[in-house]
Amino acid sequence: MDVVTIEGNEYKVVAQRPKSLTDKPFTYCPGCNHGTTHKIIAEVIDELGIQHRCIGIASVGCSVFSYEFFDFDFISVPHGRALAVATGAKRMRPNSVLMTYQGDGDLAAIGIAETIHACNRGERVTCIFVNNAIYGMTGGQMAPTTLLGMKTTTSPLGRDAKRIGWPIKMSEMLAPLPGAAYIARVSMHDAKHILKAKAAIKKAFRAQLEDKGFSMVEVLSNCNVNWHVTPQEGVKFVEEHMTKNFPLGVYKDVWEDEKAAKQTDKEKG
Amino acid sequence: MDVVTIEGNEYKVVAQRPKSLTDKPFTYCPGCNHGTTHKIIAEVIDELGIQHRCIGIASVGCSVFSYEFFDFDFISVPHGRALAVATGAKRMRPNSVLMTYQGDGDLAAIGIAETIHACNRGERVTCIFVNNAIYGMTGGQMAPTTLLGMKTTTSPLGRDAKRIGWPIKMSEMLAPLPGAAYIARVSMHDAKHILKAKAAIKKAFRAQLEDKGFSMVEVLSNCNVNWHVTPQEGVKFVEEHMTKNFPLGVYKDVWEDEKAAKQTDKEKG
Amino acid sequence: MPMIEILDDTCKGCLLCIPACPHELIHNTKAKLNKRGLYPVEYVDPDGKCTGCRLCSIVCPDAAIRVYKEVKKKSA
Amino acid sequence: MPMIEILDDTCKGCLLCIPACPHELIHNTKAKLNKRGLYPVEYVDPDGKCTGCRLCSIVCPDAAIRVYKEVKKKSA
Amino acid sequence: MLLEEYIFAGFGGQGIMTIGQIIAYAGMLQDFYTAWIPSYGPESRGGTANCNVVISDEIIGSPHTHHPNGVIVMNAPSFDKFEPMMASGGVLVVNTNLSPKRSERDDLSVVYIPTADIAMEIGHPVLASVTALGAFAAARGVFDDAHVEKGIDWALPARHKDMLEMNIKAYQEGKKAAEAQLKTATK
Amino acid sequence: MLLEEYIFAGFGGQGIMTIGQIIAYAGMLQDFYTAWIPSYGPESRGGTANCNVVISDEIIGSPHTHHPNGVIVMNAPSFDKFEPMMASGGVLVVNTNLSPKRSERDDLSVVYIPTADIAMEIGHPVLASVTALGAFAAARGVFDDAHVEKGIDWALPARHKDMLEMNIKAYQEGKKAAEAQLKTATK
Amino acid sequence: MSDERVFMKGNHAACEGAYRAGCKGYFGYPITPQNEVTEYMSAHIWEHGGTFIQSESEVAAINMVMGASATGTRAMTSSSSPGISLKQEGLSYIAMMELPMVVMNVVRCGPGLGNIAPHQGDYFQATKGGGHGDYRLITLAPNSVQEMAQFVYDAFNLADKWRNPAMVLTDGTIGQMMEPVDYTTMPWMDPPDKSEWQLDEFQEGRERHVLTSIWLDPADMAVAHEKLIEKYERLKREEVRYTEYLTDDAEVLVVAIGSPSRVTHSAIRILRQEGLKVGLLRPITVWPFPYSAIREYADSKHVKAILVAEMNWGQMVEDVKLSVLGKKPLHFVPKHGGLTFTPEDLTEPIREILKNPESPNTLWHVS
Amino acid sequence: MSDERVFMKGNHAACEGAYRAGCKGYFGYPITPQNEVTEYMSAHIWEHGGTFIQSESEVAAINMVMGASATGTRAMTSSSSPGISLKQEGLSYIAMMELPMVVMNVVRCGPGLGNIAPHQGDYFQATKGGGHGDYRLITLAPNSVQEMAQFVYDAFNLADKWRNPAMVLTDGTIGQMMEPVDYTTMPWMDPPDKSEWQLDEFQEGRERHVLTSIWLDPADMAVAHEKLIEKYERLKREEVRYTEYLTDDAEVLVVAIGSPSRVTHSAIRILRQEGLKVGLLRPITVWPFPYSAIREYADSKHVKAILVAEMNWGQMVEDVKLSVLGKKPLHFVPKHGGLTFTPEDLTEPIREILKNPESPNTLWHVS
Ligand SMILES: Cc1ncc(C[n+]2csc(CCOP(=O)(O)OP(=O)(O)O)c2C)c(N)n1
Ligand SMILES: Cc1ncc(C[n+]2csc(CCOP(=O)(O)OP(=O)(O)O)c2C)c(N)n1
Ligand code: SF4
Ligand code: SF4
Ligand code: SF4
Ligand code: SF4
Ligand code: SF4
Ligand code: SF4
Ligand SMILES: [Mg+2]
Ligand SMILES: [Mg+2]
Repeated sequence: MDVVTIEGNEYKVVAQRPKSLTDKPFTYCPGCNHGTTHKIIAEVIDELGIQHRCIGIASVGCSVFSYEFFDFDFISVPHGRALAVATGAKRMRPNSVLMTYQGDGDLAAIGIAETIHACNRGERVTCIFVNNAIYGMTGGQMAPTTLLGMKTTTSPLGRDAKRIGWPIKMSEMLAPLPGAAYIARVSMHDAKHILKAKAAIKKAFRAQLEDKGFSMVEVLSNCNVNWHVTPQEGVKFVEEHMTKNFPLGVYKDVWEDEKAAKQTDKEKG
Repeated sequence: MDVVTIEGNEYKVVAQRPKSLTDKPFTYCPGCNHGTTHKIIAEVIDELGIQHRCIGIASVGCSVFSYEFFDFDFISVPHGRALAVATGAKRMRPNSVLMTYQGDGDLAAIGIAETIHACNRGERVTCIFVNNAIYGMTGGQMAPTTLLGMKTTTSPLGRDAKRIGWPIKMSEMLAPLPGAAYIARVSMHDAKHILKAKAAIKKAFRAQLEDKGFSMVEVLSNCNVNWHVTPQEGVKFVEEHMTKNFPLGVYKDVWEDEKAAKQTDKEKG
Repeated sequence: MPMIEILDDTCKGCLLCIPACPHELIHNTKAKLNKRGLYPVEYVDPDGKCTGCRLCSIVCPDAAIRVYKEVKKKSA
Repeated sequence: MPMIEILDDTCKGCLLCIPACPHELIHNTKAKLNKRGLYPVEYVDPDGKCTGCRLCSIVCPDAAIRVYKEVKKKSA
Repeated sequence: MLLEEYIFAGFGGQGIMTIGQIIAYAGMLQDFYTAWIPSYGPESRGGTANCNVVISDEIIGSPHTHHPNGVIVMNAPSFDKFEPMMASGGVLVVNTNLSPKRSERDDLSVVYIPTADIAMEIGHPVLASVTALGAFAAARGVFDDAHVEKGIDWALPARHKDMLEMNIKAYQEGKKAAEAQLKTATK
Repeated sequence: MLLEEYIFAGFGGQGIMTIGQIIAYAGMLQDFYTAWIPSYGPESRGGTANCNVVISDEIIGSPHTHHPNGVIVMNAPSFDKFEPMMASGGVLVVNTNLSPKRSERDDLSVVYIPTADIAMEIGHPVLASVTALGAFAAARGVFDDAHVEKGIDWALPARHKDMLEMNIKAYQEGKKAAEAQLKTATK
Repeated sequence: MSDERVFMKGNHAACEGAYRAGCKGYFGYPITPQNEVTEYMSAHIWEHGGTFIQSESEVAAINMVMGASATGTRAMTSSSSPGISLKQEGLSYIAMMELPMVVMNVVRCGPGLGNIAPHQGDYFQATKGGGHGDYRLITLAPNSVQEMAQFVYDAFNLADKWRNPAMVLTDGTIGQMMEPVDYTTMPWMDPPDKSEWQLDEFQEGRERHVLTSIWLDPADMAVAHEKLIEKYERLKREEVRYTEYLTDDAEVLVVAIGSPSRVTHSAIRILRQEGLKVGLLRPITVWPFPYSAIREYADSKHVKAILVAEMNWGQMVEDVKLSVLGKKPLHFVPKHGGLTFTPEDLTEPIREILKNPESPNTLWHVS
Repeated sequence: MSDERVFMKGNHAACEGAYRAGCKGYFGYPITPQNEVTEYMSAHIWEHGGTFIQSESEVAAINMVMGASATGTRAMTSSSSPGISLKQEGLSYIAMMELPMVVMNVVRCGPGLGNIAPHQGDYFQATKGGGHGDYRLITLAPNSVQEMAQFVYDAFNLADKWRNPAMVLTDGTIGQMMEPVDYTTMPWMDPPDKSEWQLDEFQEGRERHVLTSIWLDPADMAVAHEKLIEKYERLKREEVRYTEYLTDDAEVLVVAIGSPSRVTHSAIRILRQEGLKVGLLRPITVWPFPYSAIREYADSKHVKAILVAEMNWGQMVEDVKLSVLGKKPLHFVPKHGGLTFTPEDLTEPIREILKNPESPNTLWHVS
């Protein structure tokens, strides 16, 4: 841990910008949880000591420039195809640690086929899925995860299930696939939940490092700007509405399953 | 019912080619359940009296020429996109009855995004999904539904989960989506099951006619030719192996759900 | 008496109807080639055992079996 | 005594850290514009109440808060 | 030949796009050819937003301008970016609330307006941009108030029509503030 | 100049493709240019399957042939389709087990072989096509047995190498049957 | 809306053109710089009795339009470059099935993700067939907000007239800018009757309708091909459209479309003031392309050289070369990266060409 | 495999060429007429230390190849026409990121589903950029089974040499046919070192590697564009390949690729026997295209006319026209629907052209 001297006193720095981030300030809007998510991912990577084994896949969305913020090898890929690209890279370099960073439009709309099939194949990659219930980058259009009644630039009267369907729950959809090793949904709305999110992300990388299969962490995030609220109102909305529609929790945990299986074996045996 | 005179006696015809089929003989391989499925669909359409309201969507697979066999309006569309096409047509002509007829490659591989999103939007269309665990038309490649261990031309040593994932269970995946009105898995392996399948298909069309939402019947079928067995061995394989991996049953029934909801209301009220 | 008819040129000789008939009335005789160059099955029911149960027809993928039932003569 | 530092030019003035601090040590003073043209928040802790709990830093989307803890002097 | 080429710039959400549209609309009412175009970045995130306006009595070629003769800057980064690009003789309006610098060019006519302060006085921070527009109209002197005010009406969404009067007030206050400065300057 | 152009046709799964490849392979061993191409329909379903073989002492243009001088038909629809296309002087082998018709052309040399019967006698229905090939080789007279037999060996997948002798037997029986007929014909 | 001029964005005007043409279905996926289309459609198409779906992807969108058009209704989609690439398979099917529909490409800068600035890198894709097989889109290239509305309107009519997909090919500048629009040339209309082939409910008596693009037998497919080709040849004879500006005496003929054609206009004004004889031929249809019109200028006495200005590495210039066939020197001025032309980008080289028609600085070469 | 000749299918030989070039990743989706590639790869690539995935779609496949190539390994995909249309967005990204990789298109008959017979309707898509933006694929056109292996092998080398995607463009006939192949010209090789840019594990000390296709600022993007363009211009100077057959004295020069070029060979043999002077120029690279080579013939004294034979409505003939530039009459003989040429299809018109070089029956026109 870094130690600095301030006004004659020695201090250790107990919180600062993690090493796996570059020095470039985030270009996200003030209060945007993309930043928070970047930060905890980088902390996890620092803690696991895998910075130089990581290959990041930047998807198209507000995080399109994530490759400028994370300090390891990166590729920026077509909208929705991050998990296909990750598959190709991981199969060629099984020792690399593959991370995709994707928004809800990217992962659940245009890229849902790639998402489901990568998970079903049990690709050893880690997917960070930032669900902010909207298309941030393009200016606030409806996402597959937009809540019912929510107004967006393409659902100006609020999302109406009969016309345009229901918010899609990706964690619930993927968890039953046998290729999934770890699937969790976390939230960014306060410090406690951010810490939980970090723990989940660490587990997701561990699933990859231990060759268990596909891992995904769905991160409920704000997009104040396109929700037309302040950052504080934004995280409040995440807490009050997003988590109600998208229940937090671990949807698949291969270690728990293995334990349970062993238990059953023992009981049987 | 038709009445004919044979050797002086009057007979009524109690089983014959349904009206909603053209006279063109099927070009499927001997014993192929695509034919069986066509037949019962046509019977259902006859019984519901909707032949001239139907628009069929022929997908790409062995059934690519289904439009030559069904006697109503039809369009042949790109591989995997049947449900997107059906969506466009149904939205423009809500009084038409839309049917897609799709194989497992078409619906669960290249077209899985269109499948999930059409279901999630609750499109009022009926999807007949012929799951024969293989790509029939192109000569027997692995399908997303190919069973573990099954040899195909692209999994010559048998499907190996670790390399290429697990057989995908579409009915289970779609049923939890709120847009789904009726989802059932049926089998073609004997007369009893064929009759059940027919009942399910009828319900699926009813879901559309009653504007309930998306309906799909997954039909477990043989492909003797690419399984390299006789038709009889084929249907046996469906009975013994396919139904074990893909359990038969009704996965979503909007009428049952409505009944249950009413019941709960009553109990509460 | 009920009976069935195999449409010879439609039948593809897949043989699925044979085990479907509870009375074993359908046979793979290979007696003739049809115009597709395939051997249609044959319905052989000298004792009139057919019940018109339609099971054979239901399993036929090619709708190659017609099932007939005698029309009940009204009080003749 | 623990303390924090707001990196003025990194801070975007989102104000998320303010409710995060249990001791209300961070304030939206709008005292100065940073070089992005935004108002960074200010850390005001005259009484040394900061516990170094890091909650402010955890919620900061821009990693604009450094948290320091004094190094325990070994038996000095 | 009339050829007006403007850039209005600031943060996204400051109303910069709208005042550009208003002035272009006023130009149309005055029977000029008129075109407006935004800098359409990944709009909502960081940086400056700006729009270009071209008004002419001949068919307009490019709606983009590289040497504007009229500029409004609502924040500091915009000042830094656009002030140097301006054509000689142009008019520059600076929002002093968020852009403290002074122009060192002597070939421009510059007015410094605390638009946020004026807007708050009238009653709503969102009026800052229209205040700036008032100042700009005064300094540029090409537009009839009646046309600009029609433009303000046109630009206000139905649900905000109750704000029309406040907007016109802000426009007028901006004008006044500029006129005062310009008078001083010419004195 | 040598220019052999063949079509071998029948149901899918009858081994038609393989015998085409065997004869093309034999051609290669005899140092000819040689090409084989299937009619690659939605293969497995209905109708007839066929392949084209071209063997020449000059570079081969198209591997497709429209006027073959050698044809094997293993079923009736193939007879109907390809017999009329044949070049004058060509050799036609007809599998009488599934193709009962007789050719009415007098410019062809035709042999009628009950290939399924012969195959069953030898021990396996799958041998019908090689039997037909034997008849064809006899009638066409371009190939050394040694080369064709090498071709048969090459075409047999490793897991079926135990069938090699039976295949060669079938080839020879087909040859014999054809030779007998040809002798009668020339008598 | 009244017949007065309204001040609108190009992307919005395109929607208004569609409404007036009787478009009842819009299916699309957001992408800059044409998000306004998706947004405007989602807000307003209902007022015109139509339906909007934000599809799960561009691939889904083009196939939804396929379904909608198959029922005989007017339907469209729009996107920008990467999204248009994803529609190529669908367009190929639609063309072979002879389904009328409209697709708009508000081109951004590629390849890849590129950026969202205006560009013209998709000219080849639009005009030579980006999808597989021999097919063509009737392709109109607006250069103003007025034309955005008008050409979408026209595209629907051409599409129905020819039973062929039509594309409106424009660039980010035209989509994003606002200008006055006058809708009097676009009366509200009912689309033509398509009951002869559309998929719909029907009464006993009519033949069933089948739309397909597969003919397994090459001989049958060849018939289908030849029918298509005959249509295309007729289109080439009957539907070529272009405008001319001061071309009668032009010594340098500029050929440009989209926003560069506007800048060309400015450049020509400047040069004419200097007494220099420069004119503009602007193709309206880039497919079918006005080969003969340009060739006539190449054959004319007054034209000394021809210049093409494109925001790309040289695409339309190949079509111009196919017109000019070496009869006059052909020059090319490109603009890369999403940068836009200024009049000076054109006046400079044109002055030089007038001095030396073979001026090597801008001379175009293919090989 | 020994260095003896083996008798193989074109699609299989392509795989063997890939293995010898050190290809370690194949990602693809089945489609006729190139299913054999998917099948052969799934069976054999493991023996060469590689990996096969049958992807969920063609879109996924091209993106898997993107990922694989990004790590510095040699990887490929293949498909046929509709599947290639779906890869256009991915190809555009790959080109802009300058990732070397190989894609093979065994063209079938389009548009739409069309049929599975051989065709050449995807020439424009391959050579002019079917995806969005200005990019080019190095495109090789084999006409034999031997070349299927060789050109895939060469494509990998060219792709790495130029850091550019390369396409092998062939037709169903060449993919499906079997011929003898000799692999001695394709020694087993290790791909070149790409540690300078590849994504991989690394030690403290090396800079991180980033692959991207986005430059938000047009000025930056313009730099990226110009770098690409410069590369393409060099490619055009350095990599044009073609073969000639009896062209030295030819009065009619035929230009053809793929299976039609084989039939042309036969036709020329027939005509030469009649004493008629006919030759064949067969482009090996269709991008970069041998414009100058053809132009030299157009300029030559002996050539009286040029004829292009394509299995389409006329695509490569436009490139030939750009070479010939009206210097000699240009003729075109098409074949539609998946029908294949016979030698008579060519001998007839050539005889006629020799009599009358302006023979109107086959004269090509663009406008
Ligand atoms: C093929 C394609 N289609 C559409 C787009 C435009 N586009 C860019 S980002 C985006 C959606 C972003 O939403 P999301 O994935 O939720 O990320 P967020 O910005 O909300 O973080 C879209 C539609 C594109 N770049 N490429
Ligand atoms: C875009 C595209 N990719 C691939 C194909 C080739 N193709 C045709 S049918 C098919 C798969 C058929 O399998 P399935 O959907 O399971 O239907 P089945 O034949 O088994 O009934 C494929 C891959 C195609 N026509 N289009
Ligand atoms: S638009 Fe929304 S998601 Fe994007 S950076 Fe801004 S707040 Fe974050
Ligand atoms: S290949 Fe299989 S699915 Fe296709 S028709 Fe034959 S048996 Fe049926
Ligand atoms: S109807 Fe029943 S009894 Fe009669 S033949 Fe058929 S299966 Fe047998
Ligand atoms: S089931 Fe039908 S097709 Fe099969 S053998 Fe019986 S009658 Fe013939
Ligand atoms: S570290 Fe804890 S106590 Fe100190 S300022 Fe931050 S939140 Fe407050
Ligand atoms: S959370 Fe960070 S960026 Fe936001 S106000 Fe606090 S220090 Fe500034
Ligand atoms: Mg989002
Ligand atoms: Mg299948």
